[in-house]
Amino acid sequence: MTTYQNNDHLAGDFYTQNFAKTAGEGNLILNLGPQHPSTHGVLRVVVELDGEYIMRAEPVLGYLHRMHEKMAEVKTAAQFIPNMGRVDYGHALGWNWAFVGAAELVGGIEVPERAEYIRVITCELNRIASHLLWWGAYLLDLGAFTPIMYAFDDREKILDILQDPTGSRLTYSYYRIGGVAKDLSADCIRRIQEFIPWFRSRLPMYKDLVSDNIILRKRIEDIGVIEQEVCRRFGATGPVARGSGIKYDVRRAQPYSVYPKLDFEIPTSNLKCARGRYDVRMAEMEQSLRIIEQALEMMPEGEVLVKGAPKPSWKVPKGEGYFAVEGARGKIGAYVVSDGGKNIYRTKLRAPGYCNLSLFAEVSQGTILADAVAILGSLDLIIPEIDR
Amino acid sequence: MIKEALNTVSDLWSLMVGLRVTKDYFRAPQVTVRYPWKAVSNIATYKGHLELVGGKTGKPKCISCGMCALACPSNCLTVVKRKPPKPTPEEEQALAEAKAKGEKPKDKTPKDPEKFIYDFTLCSLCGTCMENCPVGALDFTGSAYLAGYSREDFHFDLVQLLKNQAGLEGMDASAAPETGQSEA
Amino acid sequence: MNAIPAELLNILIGLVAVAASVGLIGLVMVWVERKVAGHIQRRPGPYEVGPSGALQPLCDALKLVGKQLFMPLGADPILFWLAPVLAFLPVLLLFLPLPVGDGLQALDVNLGVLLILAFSGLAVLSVLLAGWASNNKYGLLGAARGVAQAVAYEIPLLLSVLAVSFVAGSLDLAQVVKGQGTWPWNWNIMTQPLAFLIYIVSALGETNRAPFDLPEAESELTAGFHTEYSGMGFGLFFLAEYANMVVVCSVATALFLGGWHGPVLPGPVWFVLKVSALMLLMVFVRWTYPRVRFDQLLVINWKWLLPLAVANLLLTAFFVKLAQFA
Amino acid sequence: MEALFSGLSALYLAKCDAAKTGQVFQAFLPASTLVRAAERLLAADYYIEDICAVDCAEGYVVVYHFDHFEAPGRVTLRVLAPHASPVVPSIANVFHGAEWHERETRDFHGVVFEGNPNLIPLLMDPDMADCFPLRKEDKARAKAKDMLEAGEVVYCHPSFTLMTPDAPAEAKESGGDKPATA
Repeated sequence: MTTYQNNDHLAGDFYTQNFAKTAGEGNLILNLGPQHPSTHGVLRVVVELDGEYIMRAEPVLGYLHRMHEKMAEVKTAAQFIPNMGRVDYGHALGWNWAFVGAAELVGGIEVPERAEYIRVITCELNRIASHLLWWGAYLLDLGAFTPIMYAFDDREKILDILQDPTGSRLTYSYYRIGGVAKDLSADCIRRIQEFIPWFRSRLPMYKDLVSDNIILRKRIEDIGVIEQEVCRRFGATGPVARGSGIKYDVRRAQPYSVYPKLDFEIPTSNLKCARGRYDVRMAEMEQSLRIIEQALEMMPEGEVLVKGAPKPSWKVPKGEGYFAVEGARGKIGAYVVSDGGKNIYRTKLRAPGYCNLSLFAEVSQGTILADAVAILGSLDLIIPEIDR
Repeated sequence: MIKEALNTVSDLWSLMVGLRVTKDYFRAPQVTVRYPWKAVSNIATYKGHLELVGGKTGKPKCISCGMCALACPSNCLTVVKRKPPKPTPEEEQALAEAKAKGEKPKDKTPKDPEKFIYDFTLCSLCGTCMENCPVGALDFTGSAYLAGYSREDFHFDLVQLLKNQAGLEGMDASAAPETGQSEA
Repeated sequence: MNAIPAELLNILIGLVAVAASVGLIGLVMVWVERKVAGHIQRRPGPYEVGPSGALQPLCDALKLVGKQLFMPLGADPILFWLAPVLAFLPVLLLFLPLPVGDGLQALDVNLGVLLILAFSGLAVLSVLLAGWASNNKYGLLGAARGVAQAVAYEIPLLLSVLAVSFVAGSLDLAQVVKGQGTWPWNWNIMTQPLAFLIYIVSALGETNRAPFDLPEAESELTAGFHTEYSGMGFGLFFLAEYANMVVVCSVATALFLGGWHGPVLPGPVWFVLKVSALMLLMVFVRWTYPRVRFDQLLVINWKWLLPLAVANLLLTAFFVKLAQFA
Repeated sequence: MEALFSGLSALYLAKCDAAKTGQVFQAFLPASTLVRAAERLLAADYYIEDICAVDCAEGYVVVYHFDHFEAPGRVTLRVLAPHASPVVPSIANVFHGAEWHERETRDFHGVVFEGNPNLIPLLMDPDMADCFPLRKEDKARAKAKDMLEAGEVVYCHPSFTLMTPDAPAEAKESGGDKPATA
């Protein structure tokens, strides 16, 4: 007892102390992370606990901060593309697309149609892979160990497919300003065609094993209710906003590429809780399959990289541009300001997870610790993307 | 009341359904690859570290233009050009004659690089160098199982690597880094 | 004069045999758990050391023994090291009254069930001590959960066992088994299905097995009450968990599944088979379901299991009395 | 859209081509009316996308991006913070998500957001809180009008010359610093 009380000199760093200043009498200050099984990397959340109830929570970021925006200032536009794969390992191609799209917007570069379709196909495959990663990891958070293995089994197939054109398995740098790096091979297309029905047949198993399970339903229903107004104030997008009943998808709202030609639905849920976000993501995987199916049919022959595509020494012309794509976690934005110099003057990367996480402090208030973990997981966090 | 009871039953039944799924998969064949004993089959499309492509003579196709080094986002390539060979007396004479005539002497320097230093620790395998090579002299190896004991193990001289490969045709690619390193 | 030394000898031999077998059972169970988990998840599980990786747990145990025993700053040294010992020692005693076969029992005591329930109650103390003494906030939360859970789940466990005792008219496990027959329809599970269900669910809660593994809930509390334990300190908790599993499954076998009764094969074989089947069920449950939330755990107990168990007990008592009059 | 900014003494309003810049409307505001503009945007159901700063020759142009869930179209607010004392009022009490974006901008550029409830380092190490990685050196700074899209001007305050292409050099400096100090 006495030893327990004499540990004031150990009472944490700047953030803990800053947080503890306003803590209530007799409440427990607990650091969830930076090393914690359910923070998916190096997120840290300082929480004030009364028993198991969370009085206050404050996420502390920056443990994986790599200053990509500074790196963008010392590289030419084309040289910066490999960085984008490293921003978000879950949906690397979405980030590829956002930055490449912004450069194309400012540079006024047209992309060949085949390249657009390839982008759609690979991006949607990547989205499924990202959702599977989330699904497995989320259930791991909720204490089910087996689903992640099944999810990775499926995800492995997607990675095998994407390995063909991109050459890598996680941190893709595949899109180029004015197209993509490599055409899809016939073998790759055949494998995608085989994958679609196979994955459709797996989805009922996911439902049986997990989605319908009473324990899971009780764990995620009515947990972390996010009102639409909260989404607005915090700028939450993607499945988080759609799980709150906001029918907002960048692919439809600010259409880019060939998405207007494709027929797909935007799944939403009015439950507003973790269950809503869960349902939206599960439904999105099916929609992605539909998109891929159509895109494969409609894909024309032709070039995949525009003639006279920018070289690495290409200077982005003067001007600014904001290009947003729908990533697996929400709206990925790249804001590019160029003064026409060798390197881009200023690149701002809008990470959807960053905005989604910022509402955690508000939503987690008054919940119990286990729910906080369930909420954290339902926001689908990829820490490298949040810290950039 | 009855509806509630039915719901409870169906809730409990969902637990049984879950057990059925795991039971089915318990009996299903395994999907993992026992790695050290078996290798994965999809390595063909994988991008490993860079290598120089040999021409017909076995010499690298590379013309030492340095476009790759310029394009590289992470500055991991250094191309060391060859020095012009010391001219023989006859050549020197011819050179003087040509100069007298006002002709520009023909550069006899071999174009292939003397050294092609490649720092794999910095490389992010983006492929920008390959795309900007005017003669297609660079390619990715399929080497996924590269391992080393120190950072220096990943500093390659690609010219040396190519020579070794030509000499050791058919040997495992993973043996290459060590030989490359000893020369670098 | 003669009877007392024989009894003592019996207990001594039993204790030695139990201590040896608990270690062995622990190792085997670790292997089974990992192997089953592997196959459920479509991977082989351990396979390098020994045939099908059977020696892997032994290697892990050796590793655990060889590791440095680490104690965090500010921990209470006595309580900290007392906790794993306290977790493990009572488990040894729990094995004594288990009737593996007809007459094959280390301690033939007419209050066997009571003995088991009493000593298994000590486990909660070790959880509390481990969490409190390790000066770790996760440990503290885990301990708080552990105590609330263990205290709660002991009650329906006890009530469901009592219902069977009413039917059998004895608290002696061997007597309860003798009251049952060879075939499944002669077992107590036929007369007491509800008690069996309640027993299995509360046994999962009592042994901190998934989906009720809240005191050590990995994704919330890192490792809960044993966060700070390394080496054999952790090893003892681990071993105690598996030993506890064996005990609750054995008790379930003796009370509900006819114990050593069974056709053709000798009694002990049947007993081991039935215990293994129950353990396999527990392993499957762990690798299938998500974890319940803490408040839900208590709701399940206080709002469902306890009323059901009480109702079951009252009904049983009523019918037993009725049978006596009839 | 213009009505949204009426009475806010906006310095510069312009329509933009979404296909070229990704924005539909931009407004250069004096720092004093920024919070009111944010309140109006929230009332009009806009959501906050991000906040960032661009280090221009005239000062830090703090850029706020807003978008709409039902009627998509990006609205950009800009505020100039002079290099000498980069202070901008915080909108974190209107759009709560802005807290993090503002903290990030402070980390990167050293722009202080007055009124932010928790202006402590977010992404950068608190031990090096006075090191601002995205601040540029004087000679590396470019002029705002050279980079930022002028768009189709709806309104331009006479004294506002930041975005006007052909202003003489002296007028630019004074005009640039004016709104932030106002």
